[in-house]
Amino acid sequence: MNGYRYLAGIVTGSVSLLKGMRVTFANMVSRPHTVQWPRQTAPLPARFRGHIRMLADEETGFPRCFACGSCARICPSACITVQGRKPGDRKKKVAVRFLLDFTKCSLCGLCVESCPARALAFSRDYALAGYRDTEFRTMDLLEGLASPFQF
Amino acid sequence: MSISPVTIVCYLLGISAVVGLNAVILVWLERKVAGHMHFRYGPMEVGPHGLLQTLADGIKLLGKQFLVPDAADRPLFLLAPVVSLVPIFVAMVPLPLGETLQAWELNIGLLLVVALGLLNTLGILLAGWGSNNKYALLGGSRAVAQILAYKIPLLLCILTIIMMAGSYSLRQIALAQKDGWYILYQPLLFIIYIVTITLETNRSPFDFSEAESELVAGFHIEYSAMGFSLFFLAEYSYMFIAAALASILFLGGWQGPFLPGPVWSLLKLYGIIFLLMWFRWTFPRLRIDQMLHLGWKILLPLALVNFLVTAGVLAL
Amino acid sequence: MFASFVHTVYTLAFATILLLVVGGALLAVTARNLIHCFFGLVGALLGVAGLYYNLGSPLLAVMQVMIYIGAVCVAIAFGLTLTRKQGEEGMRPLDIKAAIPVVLVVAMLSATLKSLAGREIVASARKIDESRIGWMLLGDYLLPFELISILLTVAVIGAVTIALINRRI
Amino acid sequence: MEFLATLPNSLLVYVVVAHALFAIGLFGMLFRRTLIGFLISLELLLQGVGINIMAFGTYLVPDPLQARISTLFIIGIAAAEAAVFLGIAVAVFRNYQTIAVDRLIGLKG
Repeated sequence: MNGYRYLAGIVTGSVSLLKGMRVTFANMVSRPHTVQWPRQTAPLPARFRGHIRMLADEETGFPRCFACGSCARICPSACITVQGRKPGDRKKKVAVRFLLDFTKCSLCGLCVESCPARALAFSRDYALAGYRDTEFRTMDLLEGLASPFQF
Repeated sequence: MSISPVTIVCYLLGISAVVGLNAVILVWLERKVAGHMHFRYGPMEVGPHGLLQTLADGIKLLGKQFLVPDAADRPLFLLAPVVSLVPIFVAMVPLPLGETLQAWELNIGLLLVVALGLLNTLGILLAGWGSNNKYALLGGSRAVAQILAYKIPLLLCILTIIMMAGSYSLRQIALAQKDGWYILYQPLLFIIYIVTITLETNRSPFDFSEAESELVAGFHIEYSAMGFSLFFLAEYSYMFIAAALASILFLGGWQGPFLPGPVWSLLKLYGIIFLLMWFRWTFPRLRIDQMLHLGWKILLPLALVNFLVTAGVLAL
Repeated sequence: MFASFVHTVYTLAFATILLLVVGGALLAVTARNLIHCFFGLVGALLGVAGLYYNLGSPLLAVMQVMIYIGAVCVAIAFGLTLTRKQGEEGMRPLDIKAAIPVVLVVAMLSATLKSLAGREIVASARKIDESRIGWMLLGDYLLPFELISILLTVAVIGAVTIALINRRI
Repeated sequence: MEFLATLPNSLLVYVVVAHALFAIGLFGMLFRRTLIGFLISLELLLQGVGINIMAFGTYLVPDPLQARISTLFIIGIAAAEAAVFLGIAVAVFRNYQTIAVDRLIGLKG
């Protein structure tokens, strides 16, 4: 009886090993799931959250932000700094500085939701790289946008 | 002393080329097989499909610094990679890879290869003790416990084949399989042999002396740069020798239809190496007591029974 | 030209083997650390295999490597790992007993050389057909051969039994 | 150099080396402290015997195969002896927690 168990153990063990080998062989001949970045890129999910970015007004091209500061107030990590100024000919303030400390940001999205002007959105920028941390400690979100203040 | 100097130099160069090229190809193949079994590609960047990746890595390793730990036993530490590499060059000598492709036809070639295969453990032991590191020492001790468990079944396998072929010469053994490969007569023995060479070459699921997840890197934990690459070279060369032996003992060596001999040799050999890689990326590592159980209580009785039955059949 | 070069290499190789044997043996006996002793022994055994080969017996050389280095040395290494303890290595202080092996061996050597002086050397080291060894083992030497196998079996069983005495686990 | 060239094929060299090994082995048996040290010395001693037999058998006897068989037997017996010796060493270590010969004084009156 013991001998039978011994032999049966060997046989069932071998069979289970063969099953495992079949699985890995099937894996090997099937298509790899990897995407060869940067030559290929995987499609980003529709609601991907990169760092926040400033939206521009369609008409003027100026930033939509009027520096109310609600984003800076609601931010749990206190990583947003906003300064605004009133241009002479308009009633609303316009942001002149909008700095994001991305080293602290946890991408919670409260700023995006709280913005009354709907000026903030998530970017789709995922391949961030830099040489030093200061590049991400003070990210200037107004960069590249037109400004009403010409210096 | 009648061998001409040109022949000696040619064979030395040839064996060195086989050792080096084989390691380059096997490292690449291993990474490719591993990758594809994980739904990955493996190396793709250097050369077509990453073929030159190993060369790039080798050059990188050459440029690195070879560190000897302060507490290490310096002579043993330095000797270990050499001890594990040198026997390979001797063990390659009697291996026939083709009808005429053989450095030296030796009538005890099989014994020589098996005896030198044992020196591998000695290199591991030296490295383990020389490093003065507890993980390395554990790796070395495990290698010793391991060799005791697998050597007897391995020798029994070889003995059975010797009995069937009636010769210790690798060439004669291959030639004896002209009409039928021994794997057809001895399928069980082939399985036992494959398991024991997996044990002998220290490969997963039996890589106890290396065991990344338990011993970090086991016996070669303290080795950097060239020392590390020599161990790598030795490991893959031992795989080559073990697989070559398997192809000669069970698959008729270089014999096969249509293709020339060396091609058949390499096909069979790399087929067996692929099998070993397949094992490595499929099976989890055993516990050491499970390995001892496998060696002493399963492989040994099976090999013994097989040996006795074969002897009985041959005597009839 | 080439022949003399080969001969020089051969002679140097032989001298290296002799050095390996004697140096390894000295290391094996005098080293403080048992591990060094062990590797000295391995070196000496490898050298002895070389000597056997040089005496025209590749079979014995290979058997020497296989049995001594593959089995005996591995067993010793196993024993070392099982019984390792610091501070018990090295040698005892030398005393008058050190003269015993010297005197004994000098006496033996002189006796041997004296008796050798009269004899003529009938043959030199040469390659001979060793395949007859197998037939001899199963013919004239069958009894010692079988006795050895019985001895080995008994020794292995005995070793296991002794090692299991008072096992605590 | 002339002397060196004749080395590999002279009986004398083998005899001297064999005796040297025997002496070294005996010396080790007398002065090593531990059982494993004993075993190592014992192996060296047996090697001396083996070389001697092989050398005499090769140079002085018409049929050298007998010497080879004797040496094979020595190798086999050495393997058996090593197994027993290690068994004893392990058992001793288990009971005394040491393999130093000086402390194995359980049989002392």
